[in-house]
Amino acid sequence: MDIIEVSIVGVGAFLAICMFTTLYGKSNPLYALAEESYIGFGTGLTIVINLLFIYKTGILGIQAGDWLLSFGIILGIMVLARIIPKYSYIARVPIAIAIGAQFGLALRTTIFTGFLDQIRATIFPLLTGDAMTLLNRWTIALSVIFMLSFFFYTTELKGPLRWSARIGEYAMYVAFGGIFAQTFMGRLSLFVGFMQNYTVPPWKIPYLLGSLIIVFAAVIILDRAKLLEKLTPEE
Amino acid sequence: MTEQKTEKRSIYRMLVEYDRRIIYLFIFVLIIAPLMQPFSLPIQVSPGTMTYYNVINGLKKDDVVLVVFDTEFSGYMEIQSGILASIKMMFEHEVKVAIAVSHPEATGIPQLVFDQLKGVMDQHHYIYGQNYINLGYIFPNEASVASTAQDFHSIVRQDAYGKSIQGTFLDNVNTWKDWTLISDYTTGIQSGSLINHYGLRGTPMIVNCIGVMISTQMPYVSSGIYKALLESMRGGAELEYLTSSPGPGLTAMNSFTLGHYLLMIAIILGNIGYFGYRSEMSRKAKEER
Amino acid sequence: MSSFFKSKTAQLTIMILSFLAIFVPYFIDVPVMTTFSTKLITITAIVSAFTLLLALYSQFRRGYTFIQKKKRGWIFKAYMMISIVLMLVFALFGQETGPYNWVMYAIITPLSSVNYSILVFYMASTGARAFRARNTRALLLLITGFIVLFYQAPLTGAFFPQLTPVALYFTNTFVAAVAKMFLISVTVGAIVFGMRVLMGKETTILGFTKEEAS
Amino acid sequence: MVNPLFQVPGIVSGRALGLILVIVLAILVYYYMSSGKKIYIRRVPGLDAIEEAVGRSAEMGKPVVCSFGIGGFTYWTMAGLAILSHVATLSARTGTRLIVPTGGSNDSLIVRPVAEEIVRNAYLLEGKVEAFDSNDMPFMSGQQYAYTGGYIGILQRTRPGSVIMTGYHASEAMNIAETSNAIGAITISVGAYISNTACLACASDYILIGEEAPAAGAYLSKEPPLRASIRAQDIYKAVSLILIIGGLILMTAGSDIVIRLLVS
Repeated sequence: MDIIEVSIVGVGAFLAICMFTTLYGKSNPLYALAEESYIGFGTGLTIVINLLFIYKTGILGIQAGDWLLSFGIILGIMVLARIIPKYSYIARVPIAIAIGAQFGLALRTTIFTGFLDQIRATIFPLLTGDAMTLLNRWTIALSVIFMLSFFFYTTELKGPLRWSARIGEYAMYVAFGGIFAQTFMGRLSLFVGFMQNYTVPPWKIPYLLGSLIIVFAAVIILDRAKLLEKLTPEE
Repeated sequence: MTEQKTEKRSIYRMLVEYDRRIIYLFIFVLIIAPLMQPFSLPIQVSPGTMTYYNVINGLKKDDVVLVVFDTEFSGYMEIQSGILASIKMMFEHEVKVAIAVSHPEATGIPQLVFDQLKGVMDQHHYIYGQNYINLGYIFPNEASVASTAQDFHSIVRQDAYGKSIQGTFLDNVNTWKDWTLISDYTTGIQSGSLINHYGLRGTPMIVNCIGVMISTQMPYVSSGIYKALLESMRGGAELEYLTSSPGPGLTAMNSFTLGHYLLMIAIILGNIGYFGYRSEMSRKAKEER
Repeated sequence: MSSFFKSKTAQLTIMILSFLAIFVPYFIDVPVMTTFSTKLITITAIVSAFTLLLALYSQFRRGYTFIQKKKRGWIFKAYMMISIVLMLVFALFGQETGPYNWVMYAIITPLSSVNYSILVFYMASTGARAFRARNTRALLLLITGFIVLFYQAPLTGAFFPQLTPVALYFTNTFVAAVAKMFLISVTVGAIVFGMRVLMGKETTILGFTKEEAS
Repeated sequence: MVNPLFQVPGIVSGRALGLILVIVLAILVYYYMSSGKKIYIRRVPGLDAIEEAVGRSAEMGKPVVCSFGIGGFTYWTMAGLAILSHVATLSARTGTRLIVPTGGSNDSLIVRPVAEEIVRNAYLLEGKVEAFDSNDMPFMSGQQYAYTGGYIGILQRTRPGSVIMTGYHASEAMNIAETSNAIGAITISVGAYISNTACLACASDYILIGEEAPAAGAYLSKEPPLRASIRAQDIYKAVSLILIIGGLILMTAGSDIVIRLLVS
């Protein structure tokens, strides 16, 4: 390990634990330090990425003979007119183009992925297969049907529809329980993975534990001394 | 007698209205401790992992695979076991691998993977440009994914290190048809776009997603767009187990077990507290009446 | 000229044309249109990249206001603004190595990981609070949640494999069904919403005032 | 691979039915909007709660935090902007401070100026343009979790009375919802995908599920033609129901005709 690696681990662990102080439930200056570091350097990163994108895709593309891309640059510059209130209307054209294009991109596939494919995936033979397959298929088919009936907004839920909607709603909560558990597993993996980053190899452990103790001790002491509020930035 | 009653009541109430920081503290301790002092507990391989294993096992020499690190660095922490085990398998099958990333934080991941798999790569004579390539951050948005599916070289001209990709094995790749498989490691940044522009057109895809996405991604498995899905770190650990290459996944499994059991205990206590407190309140209301 | 830019009809027309340029070639096979749609997508991505400068302008203006008014903790805002500039300077020395790379690994990746992994704490406290059998819905939530949690702990599978089919039953059926239903519902909602936008009925989202819209 | 039931010349293979469905839906929407019919719509508690949430913040003298997500111009974001416009109007009317955190992804950069215009216009229409402060729409970088960190920081420092998350919020929605719950704010959120929905349903006071978000603009506008367009959604859900039930019966009887129709 060299000094750079140590500094990466040390600073990283310290700032990470500062960010964890949000769990303490009160705003504090150490959290603000981590927050502004991230926003600041994160914005820097966003700038670099976008400028590189403009350069690599736009400028290099135009140089390679793709002259249509120069419209991207022109429209991009037009967007900047928003900064001057008097001319801000100029920015509306590129924005309208972008809205139309992005919206078109989002909507053109959704009828397949979100509608036809989902219906297709719910159609299967209900009488062939082993017991487990049949149980699964019947459950899926009935759940989808009942759940869909819960989602009728312009029809009053009366009579049989009321019952099927009720069953659909219950089936939805059964599903939510399972999804919650799956999601919990995911979050747990993230946290474990993150901690592994600071426990393997073992030389990193002191930096993690040291930051943990120092940062939380500082927050608790500042809180007891009623200094937390005074040192936290205003919004 | 009265004293005992008061004490009992306060316990129920405490279980309902506790400071949430207590749970936070327990999680910290129960997860970090086993990582510092690893011990091994047994595990079981799930059917989904088996299918995933079989898909990669079915790859042949010189098949062309697009590996997408569709994740932030934090997501990588969760699925790195799956990434390492899968790519190791691909290298063992001598498949040509192009790595693309869809988040700036992921740009460093390919190098981390190459470093860790150096042994296998040397063993199977992997040469940069001929057998594998790191394309870098080529998928910043859906537009870029769409363009690569239609005309790959119109948008990707350089690799991650700024070198031209001409003369590499990617010369034979022009559209979505030219990939044998897309292997997506995802927190969901561009997975939807990859489905729209590759999967739906017919490029075979497999995915290793983070836990939170499993339920969102399952419909694509049942509709056949994904050939297989590897679930979160747990799936990664199972793949490590199947390929007999223990790594970060298997060591994390103890914290995993403890974390789950902790939440279950918290739920049980919460319910005991809830019902105890409720019956206490109704008893109290009766007495007052 | 300015009245053209300001008119709602002009903007709506531009938006619809741009929408159709992307939407139609996906269905109708005309190679020229497909090529153009790909280009248009790239062009909008470039435009989008430019809007960063607007955000940046607003960020600096906000920071400057804080400092000018000497609001409590203004020093944090000053630090934030300096770090933006620093990151840009670092990028000049190259991205694969040097200070830029250091910032990526010492600041950005750990902080990103924290905000992501901290969710386990929030999930646990939410779970402990919401999984109480208050009514039928909560009871159902509790039962499946509990079974799946128990199954997911790797140790359980080794000692109590009988639970696996039960947990998989829930995740392969109810969870799969709700995901399908959800997608169907969202899709029809989205397309109908899209139609309202294209017919010029959802004007607020284009940033028009009511007067301009009428 | 299943053979499609029919093909239309000139239309990309496998996309004809999709195109037909979109066109028919467009016609239905147009029909319902111009028919002048008054249509029954079930209450959506999540949308009705917005007024109460802003009102409560106003009474308590606390700000309202409302975000439009981190996505580009997708239907989520655009529906979120419609809700934002409503919230901004209510805030302007009640004199409540409105904070709109922005940023969170590269795609959302272009949404920001539009959102700013929407909020400003809402204040303008209420005759309170001087109360609009663009500094209350802080940009917190194009990084998702920097945005999250900043959002949480704002919540803990300003302790708002209500937090309304609209548009496409990914995992950060849980960070925000749980912090919001901890500080005692009314939390209204949108479940943009299913795992998000399940968790937010546990953590928030109100949640908009499925199509409730895209329908928000029409629902909140209280204009009968717009609301009538929601009828078209129900018709399509009925169509999907018929296709599923019919498909299941026919498939069980050994015919894959519905599947072939769906891939046409």
